Amino acid sequence: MPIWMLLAVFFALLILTGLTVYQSQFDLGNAEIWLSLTIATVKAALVILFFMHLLWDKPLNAIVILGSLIFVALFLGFTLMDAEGYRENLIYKSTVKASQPGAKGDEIDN
Amino acid sequence: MSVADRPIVSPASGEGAAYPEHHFLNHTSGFLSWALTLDHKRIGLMYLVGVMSSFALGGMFALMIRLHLWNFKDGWLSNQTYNQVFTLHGAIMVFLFIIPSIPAALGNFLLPIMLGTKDVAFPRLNLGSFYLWVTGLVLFLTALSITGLDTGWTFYTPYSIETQKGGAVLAATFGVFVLGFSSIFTGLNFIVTINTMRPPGMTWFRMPLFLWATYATSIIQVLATPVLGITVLLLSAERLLGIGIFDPKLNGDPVTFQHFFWFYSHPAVYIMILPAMGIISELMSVHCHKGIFGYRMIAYSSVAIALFGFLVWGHHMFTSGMADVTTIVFSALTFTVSIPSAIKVFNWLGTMYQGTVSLNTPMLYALAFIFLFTIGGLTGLPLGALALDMHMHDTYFVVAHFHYVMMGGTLVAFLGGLFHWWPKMTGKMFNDNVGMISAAIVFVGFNLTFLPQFVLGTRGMPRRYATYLEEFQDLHRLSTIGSLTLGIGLLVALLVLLHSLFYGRRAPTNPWGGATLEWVCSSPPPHDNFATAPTVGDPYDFNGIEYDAKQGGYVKKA
Amino acid sequence: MPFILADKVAPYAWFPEGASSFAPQVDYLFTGILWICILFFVPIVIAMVYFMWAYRERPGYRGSPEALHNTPLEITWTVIPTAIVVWIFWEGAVGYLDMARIPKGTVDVNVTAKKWVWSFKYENGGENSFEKIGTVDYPKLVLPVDQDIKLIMRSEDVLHSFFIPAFRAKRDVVPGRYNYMWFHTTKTGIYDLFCTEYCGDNHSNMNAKVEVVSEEEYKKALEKAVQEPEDPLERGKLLYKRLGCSTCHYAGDEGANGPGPSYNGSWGKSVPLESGESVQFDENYVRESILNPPAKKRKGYGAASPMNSYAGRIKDEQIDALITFMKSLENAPAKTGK
Amino acid sequence: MTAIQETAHESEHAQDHHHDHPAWLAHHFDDAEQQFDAGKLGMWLFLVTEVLFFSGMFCAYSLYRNRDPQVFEFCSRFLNEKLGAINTGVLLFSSLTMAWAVRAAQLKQHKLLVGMLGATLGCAAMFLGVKAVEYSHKWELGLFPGKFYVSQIPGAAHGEHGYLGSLCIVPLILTIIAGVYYIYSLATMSKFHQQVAGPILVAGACFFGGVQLGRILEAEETTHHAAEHAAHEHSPGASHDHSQDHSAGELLPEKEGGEVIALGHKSIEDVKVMSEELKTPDASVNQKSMAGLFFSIYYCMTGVHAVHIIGGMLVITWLIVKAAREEFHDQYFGPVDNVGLYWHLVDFIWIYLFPLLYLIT
Repeated sequence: MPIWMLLAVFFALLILTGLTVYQSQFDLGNAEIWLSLTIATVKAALVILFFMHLLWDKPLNAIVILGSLIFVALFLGFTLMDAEGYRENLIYKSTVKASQPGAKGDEIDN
Repeated sequence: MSVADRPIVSPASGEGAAYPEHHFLNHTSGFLSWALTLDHKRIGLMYLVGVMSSFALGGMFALMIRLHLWNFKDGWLSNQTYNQVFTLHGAIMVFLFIIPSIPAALGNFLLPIMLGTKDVAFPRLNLGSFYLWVTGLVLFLTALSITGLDTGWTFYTPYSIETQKGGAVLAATFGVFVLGFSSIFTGLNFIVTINTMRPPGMTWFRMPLFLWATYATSIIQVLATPVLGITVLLLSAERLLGIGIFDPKLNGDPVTFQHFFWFYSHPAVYIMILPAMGIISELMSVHCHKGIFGYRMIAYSSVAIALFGFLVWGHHMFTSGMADVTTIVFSALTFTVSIPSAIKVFNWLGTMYQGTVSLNTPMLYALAFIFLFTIGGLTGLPLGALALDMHMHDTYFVVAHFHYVMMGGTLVAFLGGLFHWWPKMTGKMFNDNVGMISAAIVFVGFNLTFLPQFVLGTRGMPRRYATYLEEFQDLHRLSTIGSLTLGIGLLVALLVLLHSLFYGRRAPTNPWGGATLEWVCSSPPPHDNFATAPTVGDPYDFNGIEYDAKQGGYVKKA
Repeated sequence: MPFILADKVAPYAWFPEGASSFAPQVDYLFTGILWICILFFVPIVIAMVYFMWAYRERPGYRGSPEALHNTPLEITWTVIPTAIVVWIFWEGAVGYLDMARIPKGTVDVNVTAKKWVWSFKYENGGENSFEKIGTVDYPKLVLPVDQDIKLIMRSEDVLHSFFIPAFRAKRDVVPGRYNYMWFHTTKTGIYDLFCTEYCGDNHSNMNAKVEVVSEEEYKKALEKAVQEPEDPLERGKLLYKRLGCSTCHYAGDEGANGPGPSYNGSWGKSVPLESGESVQFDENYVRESILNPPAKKRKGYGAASPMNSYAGRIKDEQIDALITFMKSLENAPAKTGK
Repeated sequence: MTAIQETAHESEHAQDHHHDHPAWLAHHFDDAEQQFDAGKLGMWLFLVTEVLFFSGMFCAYSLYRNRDPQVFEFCSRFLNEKLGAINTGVLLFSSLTMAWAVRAAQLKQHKLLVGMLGATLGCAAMFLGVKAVEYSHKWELGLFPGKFYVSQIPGAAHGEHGYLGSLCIVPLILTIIAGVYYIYSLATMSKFHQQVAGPILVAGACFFGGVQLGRILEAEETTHHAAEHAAHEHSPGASHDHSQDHSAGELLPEKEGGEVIALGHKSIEDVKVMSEELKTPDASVNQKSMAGLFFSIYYCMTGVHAVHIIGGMLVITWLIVKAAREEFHDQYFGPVDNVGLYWHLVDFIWIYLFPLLYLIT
């Protein structure tokens, strides 16, 4: 890999880091996490494709690493989906809301 | 006619197959030549000794459990001891025996030979994983001896955070961590070997089905086991630093632990059963002397099982209060795994059809496998059906179900494979008649042990109970009698094998008539397996493989 | 077969007698799946044994070495099982949704699980009583017949699981959250209740009985439940069981073979501590041990399962009642339970 | 890039001395290409296990962030984003030097190779130095994981506990040893030893450079924070929280510093109900079960990452030794390549950790 390319990738990474720090100063609400994750993903892609030479590597290796991300997504996806579903039942939430049916009769003797 | 009945021609007399004067067993000698060996065959044999010893230990605990449950109360162990015993039984059997049994012991020995290479891709890593396994064993024994682990093999939080057996939990979780990496490196090694080292002619669809199964297993090992690693690491941190991620007292969530744990441990079930299915595919075709029925379907179904296996972990948690949507999705996905398993059973039967069935020890074990695994698989159906699982979850029905799959499946296949490749590994023939008796005793004992447990389970007997209601006592006693029978059967099998080491006759190159590459190199194989890359043909082409009385085994006739 | 499928207690086969509206549904599904399994299993075994015999290796017989392949057959044995499992999934999911969707207008019961006792609190604030069956004192949950019952479940320590086989109903009790379950009672009688999630030393003793009674009897039971005994000693005895002390500490001639020290013959005496010191077994010591158990551990109990603090879960007068009970055991024989 | 190369660990494994094989080709491989492909695929598979290993912690992170976003917002204020950004830059630079090292190995630029590896090692050390400042600063504020979290008003109490000093002991000893080794190499005039000792000594210096850099930036941040917190302390939530802690804990044992040990859910719930009513997120999250949980996740993620950095430093040191022996050439640079892959993965993970932990607003 020619030196200019190494340096170009490095400076692109630095600029993106600056960008992500800069954007974090604005309150963008929910969009913020997605924006910073997108920037991180672009950076990660640069590292993988150029520094790790995946662009020139055998396709099998690319399949291997990208395949693993699918399994990570499965793992996170199902677990989060479930956590979202039972959130209402968590005791500290339901105590706060007090609208939770049934929770009322369960006060502890005090 | 079994092999033992055939006329024996001693190769020593100068006739018959060339018994190799020089092979991997006597290639070098001395303790260090084994302890530092990079030869996959020796590493496989060391694993074999290791996993069999662990199995003996785990089996001892199993008998302790069964004997304790002879009476419905006042068994000979205290509740506390009983809890430790069943925990260690589970943990040792799962982490030290079943997971490494077929891939690490038989797989290590066979994979390079079946593939036609000299060794696995990373021989040193291979030795490294063996020593990681040994470290894991030592840590487990430490957990056993310091206080006795009592969390159940699943380490469910918050019990594992609260229990007084803190040292034991730490030792055991660290042991699991280390064993996990042992398993990862084995899988990694196998994937690389199969991907990059196939000799000319060995295309994907000329690989023996055992290799397909091992490959599928390795994928799971590499993808799922790291999650177990981080899970037990977080659990150790929970104990040491009180990080609270799984601790409800600190607002952590114990169900999260279950998600983490089962993301590994369900696919781990397929780490256990897939290689067993691979062995059965080999055994069925070789001992029926007939090409395997539906080769591609079996190969694809192995990979399908491995991948679907990642989607179903939630079925261990149906009653834990998961969200309804998640529960239903997991139930639906669970059933997808049953189809490829069913396909395999049908294919094995198809292989027998119009073949030439040799009834010998490995074949009897293979047939026992089909019987037991079918029961194990079918009893998974009521457990996958949500409404029924509400009743059956955490009862003896589940206990019986997974013993049918793991023990009736994996262990029986492991024994079948062990008998099948024993002549290749040691160069000695065992007494086939006594071997068949052992298979019969194991079969009867196994069913006697676990069939009653299905009934116990549907009637509501919860698992992990040290004492129980009197009404369950008869069935429990039946099960205990069965377990003793099973123990005797296994002991007979062990004695047959040990006997052969000292008194067995020398094994021919191809005692069963197999067509895969391991039956081309001598028994035992030479140090480098193949001096030059072997000619690779169809692994299930039995044309012209004929019994040759002179050699005492099969030879390929043109 | 009769030996396996019949029972000393009730003449049932696979399942205990059903007593909730879920039972017929679950039993029907199980029977259906059982027949499907038999329909698969029996032909498989027959084929296996037949092939084993018909194609056995024998002089003069030589089977074909060629691999067979039959695509229509393979498709058939893929499609048929698929259709069948879709049906099983559907039935199971429908049944599950029925169990998960809690109807309106239920009779609510608060269930608290702790090592190793179940406690139940009725809608009127009354708590469960105990009933001795054989040698064991079971917590008893009284429920009205022909009603939708909703359970609001909470755990104070580790995972437990609430299981009534006769109702075909089970749900884990998870610390840190409420789990809910419901069922519709259909039959009066006394049923077993088990904890099915491993929870430590006395997991297998964490049982209870559920008594389903008529509406009138249920009302009576509710009235009785709110009346706690006036007499401090009686009250102390009840609390000893209700708060779960009996699962670890032997007292009088009751209690489990638990990990804690016995109350018998201790009151007023000086007892040795794990730290090497000793302490007077008096009001202060008892109070401290209830609110902050690890502070002064008795000698020989350092490695026992830890007792959780009752701080915030127990009233002062309840502590007093327990103290009265312990005082009454001043001269009880100093033995431990089995 | 796709030239035929060999991996190092197999090359030494020619135990049978087949004379038809070159020394660097393991006897069980047919040819160099096969050996290279095997090594590379093995490395990628190892990276897959690393990705899944970290995925567990990312899962915990998303779970709890999703559940209590206010906790994450509150707590990330105590992470110094300047330090995080500096560390990101340092790691990115080390990735650059690592990639350059691979190039140097292929081109037989031995001196450049040693230099690049040394630069990578130095960056890694500097990263750890900054990290040491970050950790010790948090410990001094009582920002420990989980149950050790001390819920004072963070920023208010500044005890000097000497955490930083303790963290520096091991690096200091290692640097001194490296210094002695360097003097020895000068004395013996061994070029090889000088090439090995030099980078290690520089790395040691970089660690302390990182510490110094971290301290300067942290000091700036602290003055800023202290001002911010002076304002917070006047808010009703903060003071109320403290008193409530005590009343709820009447019967509870107290730990040093008046911190209540939460024994059941009750005390946790109480505090939560109270704080929710007061609508002051600071008060409700500033406790073991909330902020403590965040710091658990923070320490787990960055700690495991730091362990990977240390592991990487060990293998880079090993590479420097080999490079100083001039072992690598255009036919043989597999080890540099594979260690490079590992190092970039460590960088890769930090690329996600930085915005997820430091940049939450």
